[in-house]
Amino acid sequence: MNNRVDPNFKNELYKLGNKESWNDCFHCGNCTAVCSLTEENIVFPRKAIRYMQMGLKDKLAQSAEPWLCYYCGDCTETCPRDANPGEIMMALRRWQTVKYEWTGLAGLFYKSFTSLIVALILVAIAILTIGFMKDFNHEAIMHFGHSLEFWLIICVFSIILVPNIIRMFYFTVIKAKVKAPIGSYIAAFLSLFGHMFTQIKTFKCDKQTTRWLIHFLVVMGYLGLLVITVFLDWFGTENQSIINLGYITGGLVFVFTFILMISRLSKNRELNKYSHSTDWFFIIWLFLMGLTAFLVRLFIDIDLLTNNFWLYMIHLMVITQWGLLLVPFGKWTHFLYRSFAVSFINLKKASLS
Amino acid sequence: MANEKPKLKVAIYWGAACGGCCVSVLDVHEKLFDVVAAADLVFWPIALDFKYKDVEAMPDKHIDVTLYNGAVRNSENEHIAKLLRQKSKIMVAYGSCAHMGGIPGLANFTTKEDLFKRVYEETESTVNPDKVRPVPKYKVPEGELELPEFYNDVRALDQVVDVDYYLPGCPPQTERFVEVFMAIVTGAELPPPGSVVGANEKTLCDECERKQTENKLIKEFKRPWEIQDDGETCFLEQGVICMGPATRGGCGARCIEGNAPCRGCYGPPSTSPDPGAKMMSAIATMIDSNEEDEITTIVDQIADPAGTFYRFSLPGSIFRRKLFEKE
Amino acid sequence: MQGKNQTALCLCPTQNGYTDWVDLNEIANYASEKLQIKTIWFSNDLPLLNAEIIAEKIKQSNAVQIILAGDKPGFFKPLFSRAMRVVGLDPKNVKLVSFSEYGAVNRYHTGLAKALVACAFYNVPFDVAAKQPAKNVNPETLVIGGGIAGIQASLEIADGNQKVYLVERTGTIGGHMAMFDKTFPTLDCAACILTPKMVEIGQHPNIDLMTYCEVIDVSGEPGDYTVKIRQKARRVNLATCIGCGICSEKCPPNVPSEFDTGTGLRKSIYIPFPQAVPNKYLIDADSCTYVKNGKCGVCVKVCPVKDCINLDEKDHEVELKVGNIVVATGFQTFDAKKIERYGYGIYDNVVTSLEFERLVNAAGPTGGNITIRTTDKKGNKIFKGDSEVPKSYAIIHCIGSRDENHHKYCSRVCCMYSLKLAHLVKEKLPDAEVYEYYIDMRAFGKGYEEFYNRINSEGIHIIRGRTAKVLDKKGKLIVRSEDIEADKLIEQEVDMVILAVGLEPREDAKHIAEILGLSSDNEGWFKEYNYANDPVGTYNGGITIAGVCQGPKDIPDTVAQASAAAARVLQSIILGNVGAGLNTISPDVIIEKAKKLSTL
Amino acid sequence: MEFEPTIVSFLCNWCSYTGADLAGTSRMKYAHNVRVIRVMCSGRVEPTFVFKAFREGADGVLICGCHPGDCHYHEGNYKCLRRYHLIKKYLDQMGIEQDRLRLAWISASEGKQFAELADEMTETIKSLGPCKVKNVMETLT
Amino acid sequence: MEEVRIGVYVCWCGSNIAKMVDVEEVSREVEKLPGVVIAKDYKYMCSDPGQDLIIQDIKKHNLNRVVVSACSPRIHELTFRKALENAGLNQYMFEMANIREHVSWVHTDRAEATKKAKTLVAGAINRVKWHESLDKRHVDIDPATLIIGGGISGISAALEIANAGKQVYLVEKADKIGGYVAKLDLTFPHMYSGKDMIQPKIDKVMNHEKIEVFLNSMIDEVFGYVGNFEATVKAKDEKEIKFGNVIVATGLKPFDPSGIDNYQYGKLPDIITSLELEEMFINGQVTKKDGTIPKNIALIHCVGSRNTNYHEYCSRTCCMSALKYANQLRSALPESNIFNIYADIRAFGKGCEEFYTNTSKKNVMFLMYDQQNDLPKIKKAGTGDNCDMIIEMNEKLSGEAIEVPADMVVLMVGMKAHENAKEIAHAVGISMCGNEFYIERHPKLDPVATTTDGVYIVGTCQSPKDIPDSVTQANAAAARVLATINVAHMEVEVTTAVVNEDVCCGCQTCINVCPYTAISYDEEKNVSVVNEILCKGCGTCGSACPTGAIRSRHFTDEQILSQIEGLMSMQLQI
Repeated sequence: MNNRVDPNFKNELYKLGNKESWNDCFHCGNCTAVCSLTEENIVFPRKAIRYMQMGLKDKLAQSAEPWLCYYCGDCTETCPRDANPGEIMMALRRWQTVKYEWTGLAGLFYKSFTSLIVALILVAIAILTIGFMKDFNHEAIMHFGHSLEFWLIICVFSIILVPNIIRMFYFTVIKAKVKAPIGSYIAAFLSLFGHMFTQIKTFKCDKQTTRWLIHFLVVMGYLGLLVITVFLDWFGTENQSIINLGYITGGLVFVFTFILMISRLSKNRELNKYSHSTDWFFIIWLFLMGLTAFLVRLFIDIDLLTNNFWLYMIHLMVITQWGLLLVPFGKWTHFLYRSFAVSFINLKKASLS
Repeated sequence: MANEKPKLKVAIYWGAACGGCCVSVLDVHEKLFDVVAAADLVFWPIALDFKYKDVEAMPDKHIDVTLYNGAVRNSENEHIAKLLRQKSKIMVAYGSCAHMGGIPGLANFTTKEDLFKRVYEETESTVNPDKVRPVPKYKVPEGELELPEFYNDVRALDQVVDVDYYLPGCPPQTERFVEVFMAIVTGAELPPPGSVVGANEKTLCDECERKQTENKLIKEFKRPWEIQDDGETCFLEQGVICMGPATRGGCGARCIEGNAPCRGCYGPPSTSPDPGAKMMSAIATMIDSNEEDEITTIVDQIADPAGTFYRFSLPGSIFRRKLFEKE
Repeated sequence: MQGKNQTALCLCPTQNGYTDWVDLNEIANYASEKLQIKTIWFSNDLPLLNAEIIAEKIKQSNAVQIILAGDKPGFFKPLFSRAMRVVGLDPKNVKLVSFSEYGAVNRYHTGLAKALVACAFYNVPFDVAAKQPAKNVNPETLVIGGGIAGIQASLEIADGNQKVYLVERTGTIGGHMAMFDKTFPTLDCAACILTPKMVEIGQHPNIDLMTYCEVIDVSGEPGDYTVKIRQKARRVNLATCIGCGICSEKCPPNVPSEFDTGTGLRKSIYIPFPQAVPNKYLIDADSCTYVKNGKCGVCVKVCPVKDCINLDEKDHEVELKVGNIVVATGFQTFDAKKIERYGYGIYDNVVTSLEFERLVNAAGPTGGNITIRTTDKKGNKIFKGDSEVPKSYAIIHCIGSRDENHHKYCSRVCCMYSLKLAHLVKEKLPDAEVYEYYIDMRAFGKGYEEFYNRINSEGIHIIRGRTAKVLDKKGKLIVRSEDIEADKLIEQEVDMVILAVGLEPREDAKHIAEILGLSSDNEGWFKEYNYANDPVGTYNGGITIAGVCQGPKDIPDTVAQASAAAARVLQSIILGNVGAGLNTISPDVIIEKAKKLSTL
Repeated sequence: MEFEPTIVSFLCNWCSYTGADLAGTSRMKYAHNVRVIRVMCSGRVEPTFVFKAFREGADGVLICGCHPGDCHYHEGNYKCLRRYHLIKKYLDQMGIEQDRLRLAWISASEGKQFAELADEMTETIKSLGPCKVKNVMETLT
Repeated sequence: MEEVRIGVYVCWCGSNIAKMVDVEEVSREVEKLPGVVIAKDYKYMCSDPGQDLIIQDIKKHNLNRVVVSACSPRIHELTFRKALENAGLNQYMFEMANIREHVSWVHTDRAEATKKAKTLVAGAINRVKWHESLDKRHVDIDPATLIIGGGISGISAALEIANAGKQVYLVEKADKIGGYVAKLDLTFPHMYSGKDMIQPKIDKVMNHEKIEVFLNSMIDEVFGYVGNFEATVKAKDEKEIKFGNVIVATGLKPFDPSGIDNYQYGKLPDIITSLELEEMFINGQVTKKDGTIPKNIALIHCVGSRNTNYHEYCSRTCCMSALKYANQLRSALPESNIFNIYADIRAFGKGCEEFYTNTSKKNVMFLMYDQQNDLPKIKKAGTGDNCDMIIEMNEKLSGEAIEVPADMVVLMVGMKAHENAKEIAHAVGISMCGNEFYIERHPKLDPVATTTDGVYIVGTCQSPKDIPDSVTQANAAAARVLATINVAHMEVEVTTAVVNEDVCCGCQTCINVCPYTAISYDEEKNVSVVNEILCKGCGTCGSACPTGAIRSRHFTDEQILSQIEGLMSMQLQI
């Protein structure tokens, strides 16, 4: 029975976010209207909250709208019932991440802090084991590390992320009965990358410029770092401009993630008030990644790495944990889903017009 | 008994009227003996051969009672009315026409000109290619012929001369006439001049046999033939306009007994300054609607308010006649 | 009958997170020591999700009766009733003692709370035990506030042949109601029904009307209060002013009219509105040129009555002795500027409902023409009858009400007056488009639902969805809302936005409460003696409350309450005495009395 | 000299008379042609009054009552409304322009509306010219 | 008729009138009119010297009628009437011509204004000739009060009055007093105990020395008028009682939902009304008919309310009751799923919105439906459904057609007028709205009085309302009663209608016209009779009377017609 209401559905969701205010919404529609990103036929957060409250799982799985939310906090600040729609949207995104993710690991990690810790430790042990097997040979391990990164990306992408995106497409477009003309698919596809890298939509949010800038710089730093380490072999290259670029991107990543961490701790703004454990993992690992990469290259440049090889081991551990656990099953996917959601929503709009 | 007193001198005149009033006098049947015993008829053109000059010859106030029936329509009516007034002690406006203008008074809805046009030119049976009309003076070889002047307006008697008593009805109930007459004859104390006699102070409903309730709410006005009359329910409660509540009783509810609503020939009670206005007000109040559109629809069902509420009384009403542009 | 040791007491801590709440431990001590209750639980120690376990506990305690005491313990009662049932006991023996029912809401009221528990324990109704000794009453009554509530209460008492002093802060009685155009749901004009009452007040031999006065101090005791009143300098002699208005014609300054909520201007010497009672002029010292700098005095020169205007008049104090006081101080509307998103104070044509009320009023500044706001030469933002007429309107409900960020409560009247305003717009401008945005349509009163249905059929767009913001787009206003039933977001372009502002306690309500010793609730509304049982009494003997100062309500409810307050006053006058008031009676006295009356 | 009509008006005590008073207290200016007769309720106004006014030389008659639903006596104004329509029909039959009689709802706050109504009615009657009832009646033969 | 001697006084009102009206000319001209003995103008007629002038003239010139031409009679008619009284003249021998509000303040042409002023004064002079002395009349008020209905409203009103030491007769149809409130376990929004609230009041009423309670009793008909009513209480023994005021508090009747097909009430076992649920709470167990505990409980709001097929009005209390039940259910059955199926939540009372907010925090699912056009449908569940019933509905906040599982459905039935409402209305002579609730005298300013003086309506017989609102109304009516009792007599309108029995023909047209049922038909005399105590003097009957038998005192035909004549005669003279 897919249209049967289910009051217990919320219980499932409680683990994905702050549950205090989940029943409070009385559906005035303020959140939808105050949000600068809503459009005539693209309404959220209220609608998604409604599905959540009523336990209409299918409907929730079919809506890509939660991904359009950048959690600026306007809705929560102005909510007349303190129902915290922003946070509910965040939780719903987590739920959707779990829903799209086919292995079930995402769900496990989101709901169980312990399992994530265990997995992280297991990965760390695996890296240590490999290091041990390679006699902690610094050249061999760095070489191994480099190709591990490469294959990790390929595998995670093809085995986890691509199927998940396809699942997302299945839920939000096919099951939601979005029937868009072919031309709009192309347009949607083209718009995808722009959104992915710039998150240009954030600009429509009021008073969000700084936040966008930080976010943009982190994304740019992260992607830059990815390209530079994996494809341009930052740790191996002698090309000074690549090296410099690496420093910049690495620096961007850890400096700005640090700033983000501080603001999350201070909870000075609505969007910072509630942090799920996975938020912290994401941001800490990003920070560690940037910082360790930066330090590794620095140590290479000042010839300290050989004596401080543990640094690279840590970096490799962080990077593997990141690539193997946090990217496919954690908040990183938001980056992907969000971009695709914009395209899928465009399809929806095209089908409605 | 009556013989012991000098007989009353009585005059009866017929103005603009149908003659019914005179007939009503004749209708006294065997009471005629009492009447004749008590009175000398000194002037009664319909029944006895008196000339105007006979009247003119009488000294002033020679006649005890004049019963003037009919409205004042032309110069002759007016002249005789004034003449009789001069010669009479008591002037009685006898019947609806003298009282309020009566049926002839309905001519006040039109003008002399239109009447003449219709009568002398337009009626289906008229052949008058030269459009000849009556004129007051017409020269013939034998001399000048004189016709009374036909007035533009019909007037009630009291609009021409002072009237002492009104004896309403179209025609007045004979019994009422006899009562009044005998009262005068017996020298009973007369009501103050200007009174209506031979009719009740209360209106017709008081003597009406039909059942009266407070249920006078009208959603639709009906003509008498449009209802299934049970003979018992008040006409107004059946949506038929009945002038009963605003018309003096005394007629014996003749029309009602004939299952026809009252038309108002006995005229309004003394408390009514205008013969139709009170009834109009009452009837409108009975309309069972507060919605303007519905009210107008219901009002429109009264085809001819003026004719309905002033059937016998137009000249005696506040407005007396219809206004025309050229006036 | 339950013996003493067969009673279990369950104490329920506050659920509202009051920090300074009644001291439950003290009550627990009291119960165990003085009442010798053996079984005392704290509700938060109990498994409140399981009736069976509670039943087990009841069984263990041997109790046959349970007293649930604390902050609204009724919320737990069904559970305990069920548990009693499980044990096989009569669920009717679960007794409730709600501290807040009689205003025990903080630490200082612990004694009162004890008394409440004791009364329940001794099975004596609290009202019986707490019956205060009667005091002789002065038959004269003070009514504070000249709005409809004060008017009604005054007339009611005065018609009972008793003397009333009606004290009004402004220059005229009438209050908010006088400002309204029509009243829902019958749409009769407020002035038509109110002004006769006002005139009646002005002419009533038993009413001493004191306008432009403020109560500054109340002392004494129930039945015998001494009230100090500041008679603000009116500067016009009430007795001799003939209300001709020549002074006003010649008065130079123009200032925003309070009566017109600033939508129009008035002079410094003015009459609040043409039908004011008393229909006499007064001088507003704040704007009077003479009062400010000693120059002018034109009004004195043109006044046809000798010595009528005295520009140097000073405030003075008057003292009254009264037996009863009716408080009917009313409300103020929510300041829409507090919610910037709606653009009030930023965009000219965002108006409050009260301003709009004046705007549609035939006696208002525009003569009933709805127009846009303009700026006059002196920079006053006012409405003029010949300005442009807006063609489309948005009416936004719940401004400041039902909002955790502002007022949590529902203001009770806004839905209905908004519908009324929509109707008035449509009546004046049949071609106008009117959009109404609401959360829940609260058309609850007599004839209200019918009114709602009627308005709904008049071609007004009634949209479920709270407007979140009003934006400016080239002079037009954009109202952004979700249309929940149509499942879409709408950005409606309109010419004028009407904010249905809620009601809130007057700024000085707290001050008045202090003067009179009244309790207020969290929001600042005056606390009634008992929510359901006695909505007009207070904890102070001889002081009753009426109208919106007790909580938002519409006109009929206000009038009913005002009459109810008058009933209390008349009752005490007829009896010749008045109860002393709960706050003057010691909890120990109540407990003693309960003990004495107890059948245990 | 321009024709200055005389308009007799019947105002109910509770709404319309108060409204007319408000026009005064608000110093609104309007045509001087309206002469007011106060009745307690428009429901008191009956055809006789209207006819009498015309008969005595009024050029127009104005009746004002509370707005529908507002009547101080519940429904008096509806009774007036019913009569009004019948009177109008009768006037028409009697050759008197229907526009010479007018029924309007004026509430106690509608001083302005009353002033406007007075002006409007005066204009209407001016355009109709003098009412001839009185003259005609006095010269009947 | 005595000789008419009129004094006319034209006020300057400072310059208010004098500026635009030549007051001296006015007084000069009108002095010439027949009947006028003296005409004067004065600066301020309303001032004490002005009034003295009138009083002196009345004595000196033996005036028997006075016309003051000044401001609006709405302002100073009473002032001058008092002056006449002081001079020993009946106060109704006075007429005012309003030459300020209707002349000087609204016109700009002084000549025309003066002319108009003269006509108005002439009208007043002509009118006042027909004025007659009217004497203020009083009726005595019997201090006892009859209260019909012993629910919370009746009880509250009874106590309020009896506590002032005045006799009350309380007539209750049932065998005990307390009404519906006595059947409530808890009250919203504070969850206070209903029983604790009303029981002390019941005890007080039953033992009050000033209250005589008649149980199992009815009132057949109330005779008389304000201050002087009498009736027979029908019980086992009949008893005649006399009283001055009546408070009707007949209360409500719950809506019977069996007529709504969609809801299957009476057809499926665990569909109950709110009152049945209330009883379960009082008995401490909420169970299905089979004795088991329901897992899914749905509360459907607006049953029989806000729907033109049943009752268009809102029953005002059901939303809050439903929220209360949600709280009670949450407490009694912590594991249950609770669904509130509603249309609009109407939590308008003090503390009610907060109650709604708190309730929604208790894991209660709120589902919105269209109460007018699209009622939920209850059907029996299938075997695999894991519940007893399925409610099919279109949920408005999500736009989805959904199914709601239910093991128990509670129908929040609305309020109807009491079944005896009609009889009682007849008995005491009050009227009802279309839906059998009683009509108040004025919906805003007089919500407890009726058009029948001395008869008040309180509580849910007037319209649905909650406990505090009912209690408030009850107390309000008590105020009115106490005030009249305290004064002991009541002034009644003197400008009433009166029937001339010599003319009245008994057509009864007037009877329906009167909004105050002041006119009755005397069958014996065949005339209508005006009860002058009930009459408010609107004059509508006078205008409806086809015979002219009804005179509206102080607004008689003669007075008004003469005023018209006066207005117009002066007009032509000028």
